[in-house]
Amino acid sequence: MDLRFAAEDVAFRDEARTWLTANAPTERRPKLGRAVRDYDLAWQRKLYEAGWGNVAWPVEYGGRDLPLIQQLIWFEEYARTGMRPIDTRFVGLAHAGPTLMARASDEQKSFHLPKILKGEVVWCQGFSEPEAGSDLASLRTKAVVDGDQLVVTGQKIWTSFADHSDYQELLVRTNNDVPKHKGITWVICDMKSPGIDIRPIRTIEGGADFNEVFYDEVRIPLANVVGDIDNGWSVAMSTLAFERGTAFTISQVQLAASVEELIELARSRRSINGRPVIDDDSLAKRLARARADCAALRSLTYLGISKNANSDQPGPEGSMMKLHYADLAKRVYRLGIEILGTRSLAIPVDEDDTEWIDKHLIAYSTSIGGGTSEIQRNIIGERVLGLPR
Amino acid sequence: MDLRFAAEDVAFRDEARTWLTANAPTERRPKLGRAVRDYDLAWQRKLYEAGWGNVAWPVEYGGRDLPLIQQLIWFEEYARTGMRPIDTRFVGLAHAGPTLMARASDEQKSFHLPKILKGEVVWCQGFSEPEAGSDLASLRTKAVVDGDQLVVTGQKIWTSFADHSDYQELLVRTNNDVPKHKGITWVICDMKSPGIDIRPIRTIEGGADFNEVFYDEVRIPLANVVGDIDNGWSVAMSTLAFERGTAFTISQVQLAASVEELIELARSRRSINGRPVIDDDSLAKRLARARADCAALRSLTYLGISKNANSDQPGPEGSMMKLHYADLAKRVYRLGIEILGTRSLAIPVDEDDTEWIDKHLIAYSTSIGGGTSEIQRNIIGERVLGLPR
Amino acid sequence: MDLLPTPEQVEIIDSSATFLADQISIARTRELFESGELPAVGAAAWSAAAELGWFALGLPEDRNGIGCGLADEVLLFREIGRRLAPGPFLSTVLAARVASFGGHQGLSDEIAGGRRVGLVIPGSLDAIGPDGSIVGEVQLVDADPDGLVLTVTPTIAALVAVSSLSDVTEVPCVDPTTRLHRAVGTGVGPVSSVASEVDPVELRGHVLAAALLTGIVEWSRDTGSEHAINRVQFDKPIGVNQAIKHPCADMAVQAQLAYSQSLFGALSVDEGRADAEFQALTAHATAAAAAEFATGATLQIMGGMGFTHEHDVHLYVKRMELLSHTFGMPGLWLDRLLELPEPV
Amino acid sequence: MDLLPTPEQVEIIDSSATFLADQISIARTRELFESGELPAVGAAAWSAAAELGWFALGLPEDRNGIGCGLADEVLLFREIGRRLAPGPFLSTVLAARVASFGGHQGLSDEIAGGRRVGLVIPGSLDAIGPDGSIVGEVQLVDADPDGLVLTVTPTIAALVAVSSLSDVTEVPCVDPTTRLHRAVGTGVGPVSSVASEVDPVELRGHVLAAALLTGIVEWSRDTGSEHAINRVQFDKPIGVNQAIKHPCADMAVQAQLAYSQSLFGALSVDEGRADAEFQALTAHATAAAAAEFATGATLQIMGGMGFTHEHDVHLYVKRMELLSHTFGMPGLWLDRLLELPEPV
Repeated sequence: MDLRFAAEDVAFRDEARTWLTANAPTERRPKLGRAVRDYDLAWQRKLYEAGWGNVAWPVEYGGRDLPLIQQLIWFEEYARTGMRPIDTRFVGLAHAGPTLMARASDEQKSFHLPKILKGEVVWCQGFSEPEAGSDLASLRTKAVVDGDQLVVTGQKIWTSFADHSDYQELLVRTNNDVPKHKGITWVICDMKSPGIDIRPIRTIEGGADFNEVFYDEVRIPLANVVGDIDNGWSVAMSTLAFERGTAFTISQVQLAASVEELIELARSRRSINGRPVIDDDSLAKRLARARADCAALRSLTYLGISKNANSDQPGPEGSMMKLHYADLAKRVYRLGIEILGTRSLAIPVDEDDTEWIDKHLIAYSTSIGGGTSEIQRNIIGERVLGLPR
Repeated sequence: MDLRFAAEDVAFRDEARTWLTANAPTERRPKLGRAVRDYDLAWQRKLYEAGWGNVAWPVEYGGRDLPLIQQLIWFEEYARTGMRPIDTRFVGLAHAGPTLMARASDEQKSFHLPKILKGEVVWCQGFSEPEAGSDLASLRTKAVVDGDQLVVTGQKIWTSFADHSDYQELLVRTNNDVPKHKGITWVICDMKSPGIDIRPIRTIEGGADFNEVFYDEVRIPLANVVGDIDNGWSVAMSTLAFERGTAFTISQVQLAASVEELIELARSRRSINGRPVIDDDSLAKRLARARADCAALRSLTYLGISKNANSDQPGPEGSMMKLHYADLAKRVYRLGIEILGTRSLAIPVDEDDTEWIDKHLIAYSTSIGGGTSEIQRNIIGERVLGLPR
Repeated sequence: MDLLPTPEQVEIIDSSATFLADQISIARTRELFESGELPAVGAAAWSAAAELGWFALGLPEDRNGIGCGLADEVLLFREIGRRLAPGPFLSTVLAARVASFGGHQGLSDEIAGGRRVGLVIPGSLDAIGPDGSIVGEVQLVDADPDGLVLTVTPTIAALVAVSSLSDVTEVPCVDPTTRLHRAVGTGVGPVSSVASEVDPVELRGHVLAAALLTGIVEWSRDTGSEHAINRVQFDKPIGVNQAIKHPCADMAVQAQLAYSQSLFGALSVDEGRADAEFQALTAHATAAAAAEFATGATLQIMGGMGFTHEHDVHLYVKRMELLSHTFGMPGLWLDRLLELPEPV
Repeated sequence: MDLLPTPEQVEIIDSSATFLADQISIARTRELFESGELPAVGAAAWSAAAELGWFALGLPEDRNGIGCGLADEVLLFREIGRRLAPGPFLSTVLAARVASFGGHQGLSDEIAGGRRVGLVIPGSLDAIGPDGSIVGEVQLVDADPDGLVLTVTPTIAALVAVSSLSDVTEVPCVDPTTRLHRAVGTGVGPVSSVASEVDPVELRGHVLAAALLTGIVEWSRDTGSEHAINRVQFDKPIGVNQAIKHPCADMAVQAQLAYSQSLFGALSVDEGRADAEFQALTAHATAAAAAEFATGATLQIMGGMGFTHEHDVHLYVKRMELLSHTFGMPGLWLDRLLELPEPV
C-alpha cells in the first residue's frame, strides 16, 4: 500500500500541470448558442494537437492509453483548470467513442473516431424517452427496416447539446415481439437528417443544455447500425467499464474546491446578526463535515482505482461514488445558500454569488441524472450485497 | 377554532390536577419482581376508588366516558406526574378491556371488566410471534378444538409483563385451510394454566419487561373465545378506535418535558473544551429544533383530537404522530448523550445521568415497537395518499 | 379547544381557492413573468382580491376591517401558498394593520383597498432602526418605486416611503415571479409605525409566512403523490417503491405538522397566549423546514421533469427560498426559540 | 498509489480473523462479562495476541518491533472491531510506542509482551497537563489498578501510573465488555512520554479508532444484509423492501468510505504527509459517523431482536459509543478539521 505516486507518475503530473497551466482557455466559456460548440471544439483541437485528445483512448485510435493511475492524475489536474466536467465533447469522448471502439465495424471506427478525437464533431446521446426514464429498456422510439435504411419515428428526451451535435448514439426499438431488452438497436444518427426536430428544455437554473428530439420518419442507413439489429442493449452496456471511474474525478475535485471556497466565504461574510458566518458552530461543523466527506470520497476513489487497475471489470465503487457525490453536492451547495443568507435571494448581485445560487439549483439534478440515487441504491443493494429484487 | 378550553374543561383540568398532585405515588416505581405489579395495582385501586379508574371507559363498565377533550386533559395532567405511559395496567385498560367491551359476551364482560378497572388483575398481550412481526397475520401458534376446550401449542414473543399477568389476550390459528386473516381466533388465556412457560427477554438497556411465552398443549375453555372461532382478526382490529390517540399524549408531554430538562442540562454542564454545552450553536439549534418539533407534535395531536371528536373513526393522525414521535424521541435522547459527552460512558455515576443513557437506549425501540416506522409510512402512503401497494 | 374550520372558515377556503384558480392561475403567472411584469400578478386580479376583502380580513371591524381572526387569514394564505399566487399579499395585509394601529386609518383604508406595499428584507438586523426606519442595506420585495414598504422587527413595524431610500436598484430575484430591489436606508422616519405591544405584527407575519409555506408543502405532497400513482416504470406505478412512497408519507406528516402548528400559532396570537411568540416562531420554523424537505422530495420524485423550467416544482422551490428568508432566517428563529420561556 | 492489501497484508487479515474467531469470540466475551470479568478478554487470549506480535506490529524493528506500517495496524484493528474483541488493544499498542520513543525500551518490551495499558478519557481538555500528567477529572478505560494508563493530547502522549491517581473508583461502563474507572489526577509526572513531533501518537490513535469503527460498520452492513435476505415477512424476504434495501446500500457506502479513509489516514501518517493530521481526524470522524448510522440501521432492520440483550447488535452500538468518545468527540475533531489548512 502506498499513497505516493511512482516517479514516472509524478513526472507525468508535472507535465500535465505545466501544459494545462500554459494552455487552458482563460476566457469564460460562453453559455449559449453556436459559440459553445466552437469554444469546446477549439479546446479539443488544442488538446489533440498536444497529445491530450483523450488520455484513456487506445493509441490506435489516437489516444495515449495511459494506465488508470495516470488517467486519474490527468483528470485531477484537468479539474484544477476549473473547466466543466461535462461539455459538448463528453458523449463523443467518454461514451459514444468508447462504444464504437468496443463494438463498431472497422469502417465505422476509422470514419468516426478520428473526427471525435480531433475536435471536428460533436456527439449526443439519444437513450431516454418521456416514458422510459429509470426503465430505459422500455423505450418506444420505433425503427422499421425499409430497404437499406431504418425509418425512425418517435421521441427522445434529455439529449444534452442536441442542437450542437453532428451525430447521435441512438437507441431504437426494432422488434416488439421479444422481451424488451432484446428488440433494441444501437444506431448512429446523423443529426442533420430530415425529419429531426429539436426543442430545447429550459432547466431550473435557466440553462438550456438539454433537449427533446422528435423523429418523424427519419431515414438512417442500415450501415450505421453498430453491432446487430436487435442487439443494441448489449452495445449500450458495453461502455460501462471505460475509464472505470477516473473521469468522475473532475466533479469530485471541483466539489472539494467548492468546499474550500465556501469556507473562505463563511470567513469573509457576516451573518444577518452581524457575526462572521463561520462563528455559527452549526454552519462551521457542517462545513467541516463537508470537508471531511470530500476527503473520504477521494479516498474511496483511490481505493476504486486501485482495485480497477487490477481488474477488467469496474467494481461497485462507481455506484457508491455517484450516490455519495449526489448527497454531498446537495449538502455542499445548500451550505452556499445558507452562507449567503438573504443575499441568496438576488441572482445577479455579483457574479460570485450568482454562481453559488446556480450551483445550488443545479445540484438538485445530481441525484436524478445518470441514474437516480434510488436506482444506485438498488444496484448496490442487489449487486454488492446480494439482496433480493 | 379555539385553543381555549371551555369553562367545564378548565374546571375538569383543575380537578384532575388537584387530585393527581395530592395522590400520585411519591415513591419510585420498583424496577423488578412482584413489587412492580403490586405498585401498579395499588395505584390503579387508588385511581378507581377516586373515580379515575379509566376516564375513557363507558359508565356502564365503571368508567367516566369523558368526551375526547377531557380525556386529552386527563392524560396531559397524568403526564405531569412523571408516571410511565405504559405499565402493567396498560393492556387491560387500553387494549384488552376495550376489545372485550366491543366484542365479548355479557358474561365475559361482567366477569372481566370490573376486575380490570378495580386493579385486581393484570392483562398481557399474546399477538407477536418470532416469525410474525410486521406480518402479524402470519402467526402460527396452533389451537385445536377438543371437546369444550381449545388446545394451544406454540410460541409468542414481546409479551410485556407476562410474568405479572393473570390473563392474556391471545391470538391463535384455528384454521390453516383459509387465507391467513380468516383462520385466527381471539381468546382469553388464563396465565396460570398448565403448559405455559414464560422466559424473560433482556433488552438493550438491561430491562426485562418483555417475555417469550411458550404454550405446550395449554387447555383453554371454548367459553373464553371472544367473537367467533376463526373470526379473531376482526376482534383484534376492533380496538383501534378506542381513545383515538389521547393516551399517546402522555408519551408526548413527557418527551417535551425531557427537552426542557435537556436545555437546562446543556446550560448547566460544560463541554470537554470547558465552554457551557449550550454555547455550541450546533447543539443549541438542535435543542431549539426539538423544542419546536415537540410543540408541533402537540398541535398535530390537538388537530387529531378535534377531528376525532367529530368522527367515530380515528383519522390518519395516529400513524403520523407515532412516526414523528419515534423520529423525534431518537433525536432528543441522542442529544442527551451528546450533552453528557464523555460522562455518557459511565452508567451509574449519578442517577440523573443514568436516566439519560437509559432513555437513549430505549429510544431505539420507538421506531420498532407497536408497528415499525416503515410500516407506518406504508400505512400513511397507502391509506392517506392512495399510493399503490 | 377545536382546530376544525367552522362553516364560515370552510367558505373562506373554498372561495379563495376558486378565486385563485380563476384569476391568479400559475399559467397566468407564467405569462406575466415571462413578459417581464413583476410581481407577476395583474392589477385587475389584485384589485379583485382587495374587493373580496382579503387585505382587511383580519382587521377589526372598528378599523374598517372584516374582523376575522389570524386563523382565518392562515386559511386564506395557505391557499395563496398552495397556488403560488405572486404579489405582496403578506406585506400588504400587515401594512394595513400598521397604518391603522399607527393612527393612519385613511392610509389603512387605501392599502386594504388595493394599494400594494412591499416588504423590506434587511441585510443585517441593525439595518432597521428602533423607530422602524431603514438605516442600512436592504432588499425590497415587490416594492413599487413610488410606494411604501414594510419594515418589521420584534419590537416595531413601520411603513417607509421607497422614495426616501437611496440607491434603489432592481435586481432579478431567485423567485422569478417576484420583483426585487436593493436599496440603502437614509434614516428618514417612517410614514406610520406600531409597536409590537400594541399589535404583534412580526408574529402575525411569521404565522402568515408559515401558512404560505404550508400551502407549498401541501402542493408538494399532492403533486408528488399524484405522480407516484400515475407514472409507470418497470410495468408498475413508481409509487409501489418505498423509496417513493415513504418520502410521500413523510411529506404528509410534514404537511400536517406545518398546518396544525400554523393554526396553533395563529390562535395563540389571537388569544393573546403567553407563549404566542414561541408558537408563532415555531410555526414559521416548522413550515420552512417542511417546505424545504417537501419541495426537494417532490422534485426528486418527478425525476428529470422536476428539474425543468416547464414543470411548476422549481417555482415552488424558489418561493420556498423567499419565504424562508422572510423576517430573518430559520437559524435566527431557532436562536430566539431557545431563549424564550417554556411554552405553556 | 495503491490501496490494495499486499499478500503479506492479506495474511495479517486472515490470521487475525482466525485468531479472533478461535480465542476471542463474542460468545466467549459474553461469558466473561456476564461473570464479571472486565475487560472481557481472558489473560490467555491477551498473551497469545502479544505472542503473535500484535502490540509491536507497527514498532520499528530497531525498537524490537515488527516494523510494519500504520496501514497494517489498520487492517488488524478493523478485524478486532468487526469481531468486537474487548480489551485495551488500542491504548496498549500506542503505549508500547510511547515507552519506546520516550526512552524506556524495557517498559516498551514489557507492554509489547502483554502488559495491558488502559486509556485515559479526560473530563475536560485541561485535565491533561502539558507534560502528559493527569491534573483533573478523568475516566480510565480498561485500566489495571496497579498498572499504567495512557494520556494523549495533540501535543504529547504519556504513561501514568494508576497508583498515582486519587479517588480511583470502578463504575459500570455503557459498553458492558469494558472496565471503567473514574479518577482524579494529582499532577504526578508521567512514567514516560513522547512529544507528537517525535511520534504522532494521537494521530495514530485516531486512525486505529477509525479502523475499529470501520470493523463495526462492516459487521453491521453484513449482519443487516444477511437478515434482510433471510427474514421472511408477507411471504417475501424483507430485503425486497427499499426501506430495508436502501439503508443496507447506504451502509455499504459508509463502510467503504470509512475503510478507504482509514487507509488514507494511516498512509498519510506513515508517509509523513503534510495533511496527516487532517486525514487522521477525518478518518475518525468519518468512521464514527458511519458507525453511528450503521449500528442504528442494523438494529432497526433486526426489528425487535435488535433491541434484545441476546442479539449482538447492542454490544456494537455500545462499543461504537465508547470509540466515538475516544480522543475527544466528533464535534471537537470537526472544529479542528476546519482550522487546518486545505488537504494536499
